[in-house]
Amino acid sequence: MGVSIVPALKVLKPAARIVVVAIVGIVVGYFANAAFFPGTQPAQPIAFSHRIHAGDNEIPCLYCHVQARRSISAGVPSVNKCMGCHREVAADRPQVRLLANYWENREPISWIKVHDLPDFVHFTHKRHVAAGIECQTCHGPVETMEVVSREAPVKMGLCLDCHRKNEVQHGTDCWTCHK
Amino acid sequence: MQTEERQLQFTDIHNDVVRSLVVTGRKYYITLGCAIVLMLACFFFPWFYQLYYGIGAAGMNSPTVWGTYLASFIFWIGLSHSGTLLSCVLHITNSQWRKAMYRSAEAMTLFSLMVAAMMVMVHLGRPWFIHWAVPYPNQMGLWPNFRSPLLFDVMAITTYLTGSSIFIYMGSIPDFAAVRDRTAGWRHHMYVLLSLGWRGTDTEWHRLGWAYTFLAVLIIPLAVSVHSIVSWDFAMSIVPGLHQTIFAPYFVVGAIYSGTAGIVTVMFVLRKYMNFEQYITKLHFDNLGKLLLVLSLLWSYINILELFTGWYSGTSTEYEQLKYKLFGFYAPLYWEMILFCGVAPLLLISNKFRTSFVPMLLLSIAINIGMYTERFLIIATTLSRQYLPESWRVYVPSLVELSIIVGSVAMFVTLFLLFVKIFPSVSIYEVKETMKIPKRKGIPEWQATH
Amino acid sequence: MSIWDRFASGWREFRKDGYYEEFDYAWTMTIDLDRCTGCGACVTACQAENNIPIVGEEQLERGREMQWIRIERYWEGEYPNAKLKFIPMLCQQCDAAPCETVCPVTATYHNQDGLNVQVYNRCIGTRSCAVYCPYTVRYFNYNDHHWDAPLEQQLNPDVTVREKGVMEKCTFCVQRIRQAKDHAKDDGRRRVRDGEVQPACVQTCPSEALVFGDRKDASSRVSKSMSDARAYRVLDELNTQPSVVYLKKVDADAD
Amino acid sequence: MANVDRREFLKLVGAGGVGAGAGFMLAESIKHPVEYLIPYPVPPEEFSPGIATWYNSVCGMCPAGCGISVRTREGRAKKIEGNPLHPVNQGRLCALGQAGLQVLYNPDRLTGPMIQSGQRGDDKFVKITWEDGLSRTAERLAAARRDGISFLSQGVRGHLAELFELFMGELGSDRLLHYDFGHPHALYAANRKFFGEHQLPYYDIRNTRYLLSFGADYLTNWLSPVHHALGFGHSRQGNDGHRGRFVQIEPKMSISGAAADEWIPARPGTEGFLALGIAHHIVADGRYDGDDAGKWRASLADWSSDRVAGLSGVSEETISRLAREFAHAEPALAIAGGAAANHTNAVDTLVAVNALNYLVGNIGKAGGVVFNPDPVTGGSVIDRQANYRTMQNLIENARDGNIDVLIVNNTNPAFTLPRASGFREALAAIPTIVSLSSFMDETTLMADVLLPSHTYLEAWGDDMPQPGVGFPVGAISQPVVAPLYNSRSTGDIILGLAGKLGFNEAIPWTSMEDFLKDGWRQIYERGRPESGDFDAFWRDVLVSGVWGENARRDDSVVIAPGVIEGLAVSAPQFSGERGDYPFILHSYLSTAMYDGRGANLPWMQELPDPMTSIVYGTWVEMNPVTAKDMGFRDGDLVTVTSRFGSIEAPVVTFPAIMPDVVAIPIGQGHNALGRYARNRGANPIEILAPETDSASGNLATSATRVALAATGRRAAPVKTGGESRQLGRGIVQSTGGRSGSPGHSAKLNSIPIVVESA
Repeated sequence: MGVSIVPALKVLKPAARIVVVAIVGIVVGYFANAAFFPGTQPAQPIAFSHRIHAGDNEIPCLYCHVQARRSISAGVPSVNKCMGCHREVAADRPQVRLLANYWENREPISWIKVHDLPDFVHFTHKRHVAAGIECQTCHGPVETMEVVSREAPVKMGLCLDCHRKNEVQHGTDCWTCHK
Repeated sequence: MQTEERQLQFTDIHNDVVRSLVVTGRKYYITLGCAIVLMLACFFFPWFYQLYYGIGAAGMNSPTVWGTYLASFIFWIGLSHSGTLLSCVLHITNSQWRKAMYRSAEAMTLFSLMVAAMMVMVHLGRPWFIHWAVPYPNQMGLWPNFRSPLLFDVMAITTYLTGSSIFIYMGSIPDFAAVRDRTAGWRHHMYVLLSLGWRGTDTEWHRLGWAYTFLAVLIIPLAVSVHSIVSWDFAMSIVPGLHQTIFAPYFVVGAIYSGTAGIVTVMFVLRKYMNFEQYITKLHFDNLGKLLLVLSLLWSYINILELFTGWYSGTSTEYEQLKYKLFGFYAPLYWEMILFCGVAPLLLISNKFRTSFVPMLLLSIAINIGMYTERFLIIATTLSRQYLPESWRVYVPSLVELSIIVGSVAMFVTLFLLFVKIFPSVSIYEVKETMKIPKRKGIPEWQATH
Repeated sequence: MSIWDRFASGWREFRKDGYYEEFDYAWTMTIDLDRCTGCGACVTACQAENNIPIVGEEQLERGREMQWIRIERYWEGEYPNAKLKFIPMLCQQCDAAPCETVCPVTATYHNQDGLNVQVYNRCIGTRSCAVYCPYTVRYFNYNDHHWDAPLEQQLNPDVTVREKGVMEKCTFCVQRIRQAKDHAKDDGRRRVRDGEVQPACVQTCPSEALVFGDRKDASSRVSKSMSDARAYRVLDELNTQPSVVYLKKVDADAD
Repeated sequence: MANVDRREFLKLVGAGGVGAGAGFMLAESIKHPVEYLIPYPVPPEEFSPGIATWYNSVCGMCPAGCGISVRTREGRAKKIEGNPLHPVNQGRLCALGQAGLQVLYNPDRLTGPMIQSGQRGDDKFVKITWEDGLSRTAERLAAARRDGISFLSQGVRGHLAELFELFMGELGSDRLLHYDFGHPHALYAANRKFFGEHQLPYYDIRNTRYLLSFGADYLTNWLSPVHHALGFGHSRQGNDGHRGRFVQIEPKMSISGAAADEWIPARPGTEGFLALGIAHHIVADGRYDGDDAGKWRASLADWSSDRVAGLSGVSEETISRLAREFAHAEPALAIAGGAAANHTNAVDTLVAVNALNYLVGNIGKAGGVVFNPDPVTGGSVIDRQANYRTMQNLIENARDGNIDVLIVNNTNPAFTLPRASGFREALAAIPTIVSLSSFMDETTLMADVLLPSHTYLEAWGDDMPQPGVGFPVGAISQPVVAPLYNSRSTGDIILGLAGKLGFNEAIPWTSMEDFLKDGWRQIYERGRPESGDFDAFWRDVLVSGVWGENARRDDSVVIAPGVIEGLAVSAPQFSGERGDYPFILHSYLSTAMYDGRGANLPWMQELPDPMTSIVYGTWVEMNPVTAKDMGFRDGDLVTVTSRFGSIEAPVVTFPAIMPDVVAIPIGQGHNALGRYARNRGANPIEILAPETDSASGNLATSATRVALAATGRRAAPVKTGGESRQLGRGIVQSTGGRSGSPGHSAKLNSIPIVVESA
């Protein structure tokens, strides 16, 4: 009649093993999903390349996203605006033809949002542009991206750190950003 | 009962207790099954429905935004005060009669605390964010509100839960060892683990005794503080009828009161269905009866005091609240409470009553019903009579709420049934201490003494 | 700055004396009961501005109305000398708010504008703030509300739609205040002008019973009307120090 | 890990697999849903996402004609506020006006033209195209007899009214009627009779010091409630020094009654006597010193206060006190409306009230009665307003088969006419009914062709508020959002029909907008020989949303000859014997739903009735004592029976109503009009007796007697309020003194105020 707990532990070993393996499995599965199907880089209706526009041709962000200067939302350029250049420029490229189709049918393009904030967040581009914050601070190096993907984790932590770093007036008051 | 005349032997204790753990009849399984089914059907199903639909599934309204969930919460917290607190006090005062019943009493503490915690989850509007009430570093740079009595609650209860679980576990280590040595198979392994390799050397006994007493002393103030803090959830508001300095003692007394009644109930059950007639005796019921009597008098005193404050304040708010409580919509419940918790316990004056089992059982149950009513009234009668008369509205619990009350009881029973099969529900070694040393041939006096 | 320091400093900040004097603004509303006709325009205006759900008859029957500003009515006397007096009741934005102390997760607190903040996405629904509020002006989302299409097209994009299990209440139309500050910044002004921002109820009140403004600015309309001899605050004896000031009704028969 | 046998291994693999799967699903389940970002192909000018655009327009919820400015975001209307520039509401708006958004976005709107596919009334319709719908209607119109065409519209003003005139003129039919339940016919008649005035005067509540209101609920529904509320507020606390005093005389306390300093219950229908009694006093005391004082004294001789007291149940001293106060206060103003203007002697009553105004000499004075100039356009609408008699006439014609086509525009007589009028039956006799309504209301339910019109937030139009505010005012209503559905503006529909019928030379316009512009060009060029820049003017009017002209009337008081001699008030007639029908039914326009048009707006359904805090439903208000005597408790369901029918509603004891009067709000009791309105409450209009006021042909809605009987059932109305007594808690505090003079510091405990330096 041993009183040592070691043999008892031995008995539990297989069960313990299974549990451990299962937990490891869960972790692996979770991160596998996050890694291979992040959903931060959706396929857009038109394979629009920011690298070509903002990168190679150095078109300023605010040229197309003109709203960002004066509105809470940066907005995406209207089909009309795109056609403004693309009537001449690169009119023969397949993707641009696709655009032209949209234009001829007066059909809106349903882009998929890459950077999307929860509905209870009040974020105004205007103020941040006015404060001279680079678009890249939150959107990442878009001008280098063929397909836009969410680089920075657009979460409360990001906002707070920046607000604290720059000592924004009442930058940490809930009602500054939450509505 | 001639069984009590019979001279108990140490081995009897071992055998009885181990039997209670190992030998399991069909009755037990049936009860356990019923309890589990009831728990699932009456607690978890309605709760999940409520999670899906929203708190609207309950009967609460504006301004009565709290309801039976919180009442149940207080009730279970209250019930938890029976065990550990009582057993600590008695341990320190070194009263012998405690020893047969304290284990199950402490178990009650544990389980009622767990059920209480569940009631909090049920009460919350968005329980999936409960972790925000816990202080931990996070990217939101946010902390819980340390001014909030509710937060005190969270802390007090967790501490109490930890304390009392350690207490009960430590107390039963020698018994685990004892059972370990009398079982085989998986049970043996289990008890090997649980007994942490207890050998029963003098050092071990000494350390156990010391630590045990130490914890006992530690837990008493804790227990008192827990229910004081629960009372602050209410007393710290400025709601007429809740904003009272008497509330902390009121709640503590009420808690011990309902707890003690709870013990009586449980002991009756153990005695009857686990055949512990020899260990749980008239003596215990007698003593607990006396305790109950004292507590009920205290309770009545505080109640009268509460009414007095209301009347004496002379303000319309307090006065209306008082009127409402005594003669308003909930008046029948109020008088039921007075009958069960204030009047009926006076029977305990008679020795005969205290020492007769069934009446004690009925009384204890009555008391706990009364105490639940009290907790319900504390919420219902005050919140529905807030400051602005235009917002007055009566609150009636919904079916979901009622079934969750039933379900919570089922949950408690389930836990307890599992407990009696894992823990020696009567402390083997302490019962032995109460017994006089058996004289046996061949064993010299000095050897038999401890 | 370690987390602990941050927490401690926040705590010190809160404990400091003269906490209230350091507000940027002290938004205040006065309600002239002698002007108020109880018509209920403010109620609907508030519903329209703040996405207040359509509760439905069944829920109203269970006593779960949602009106951040409501009209309370009090009768005096009996026929033929019966009198009916109205009083609009909304969150009093107390400077010493009982609701703020009790929330375990700081979902409600006092911010630098003297506003009693309610952060919907932080709320876990203990409902204790509603219990502690002596004015019963906090409303709980007992279930998810929905708008029959296309009614949802009216919803105000500047205000969240609250989900089930969340407490909500009058915000003094913080979205309008936010916008006014935004404009002020655009014009390079440090402060919002008096009358530049008005909550929906104040804006619409047909008898101009409601006045809104910053009481730190002594020249503002609200400061003037606060200094009227008729000024009083509901349940003042509780010393919650509301930011909503009422002006007594003038009634010849009153003492 | 050495000793892993095969079974063990499989177990492990299984565990791992299951775990991984679970983890994957977990991550999947907490992913953010995909959202889209869809730009315009061609963005409209002045549109930018995230920035609100405001449009000025005109409120179409009630006949007051307030100016509104609508906030739109991303092309959707978000909020309606009053237009600060509009002289009528000056930036303010009532609850009903706020709820206009729910008219626009109502889930029960008609989405396109339809035709009746089943029996009338059983709500079976099939969609058709506009082309089809218009030509069908045009055919019917062409085929119809000239005078067999009847056009029944809600009260519209401005150019739309002109268009109707033109259209009907071309059709050659004179059966153009504007019908509103609440239209103050008696008031018009009385003013015509007393002053010979065609338009209503402007009652200057703002500047008056003493308002004597005979039953006029001027704060809720009488004429222009928002404007009156503004005036009320100003008169109360707006000007330092003095505070206006308000007296309300009515059988059941209305909102205005609650707001008044003094509420005096007078027997229903005897308000006129009271007015004369007061007038008698004034003249007798020699307060009036006009040269025709003798005539007055003579004609008022037999209205001594003791007699009037006997008739009206108001004590003699009260009458004399009122007379004194009224005569002393300068200026004082007397108005009458509501129940007082809906008895069989309404015109007499209102004339008597006018006499009061005349006697204290407040005509044309600030704080008195100010005459309005004719509106710049559509002034003749008044003559088109259908009173009960004209409706009766229409109904008889319909019964006799003289009506071939009936066009109904957004008015709902099937709901707002008593059952006894036989309107619904008459509809059956009309071969073709065309409805232009935007909703499936009771009348539209009977229509054969549905040509749904825009809501007022989608359509072009204009409005000349009546009564005006003393000078000509016009406001243009422009579309604030793109049309939601396949509906058209009323004007366009009419123009479309005109086109189909080939009225091109008389009605050349193709769109309401053009018609409107031309109309306003005329207004612009009036008295302007050289043609200026009309487009600039047009833009200005659109931006400001309102146009005004400083053309006030002179103050010369002309009272029509013979009124003084003819001054008398006949006794009110009631339908039903006191014995069988002990109560007088006082049905009033509800705060939220007006005449029932608000019943399909959830906000209005959930707006607690200010007096009782009841939402959703109808109720019967009774004096507590009477209720007790009859053994009724709050919430007992009772049948209210008149000679012409009965309805069911729960009893609500109401402290401020006369013992022999029961009051029921109008607005509920629809059997159509969408999910929010249908089968809810009861409609008191149904059981009204077809009594009319002979002088104005107005339906005497207060002339019905009813009996109450318990049903034994209970149906407690849903209330948002609890106990409505203060219990001495000082929640609503009052002061006896006059308005506190500024500068006084209030008794507030320490509100922290830090005064900014400069």
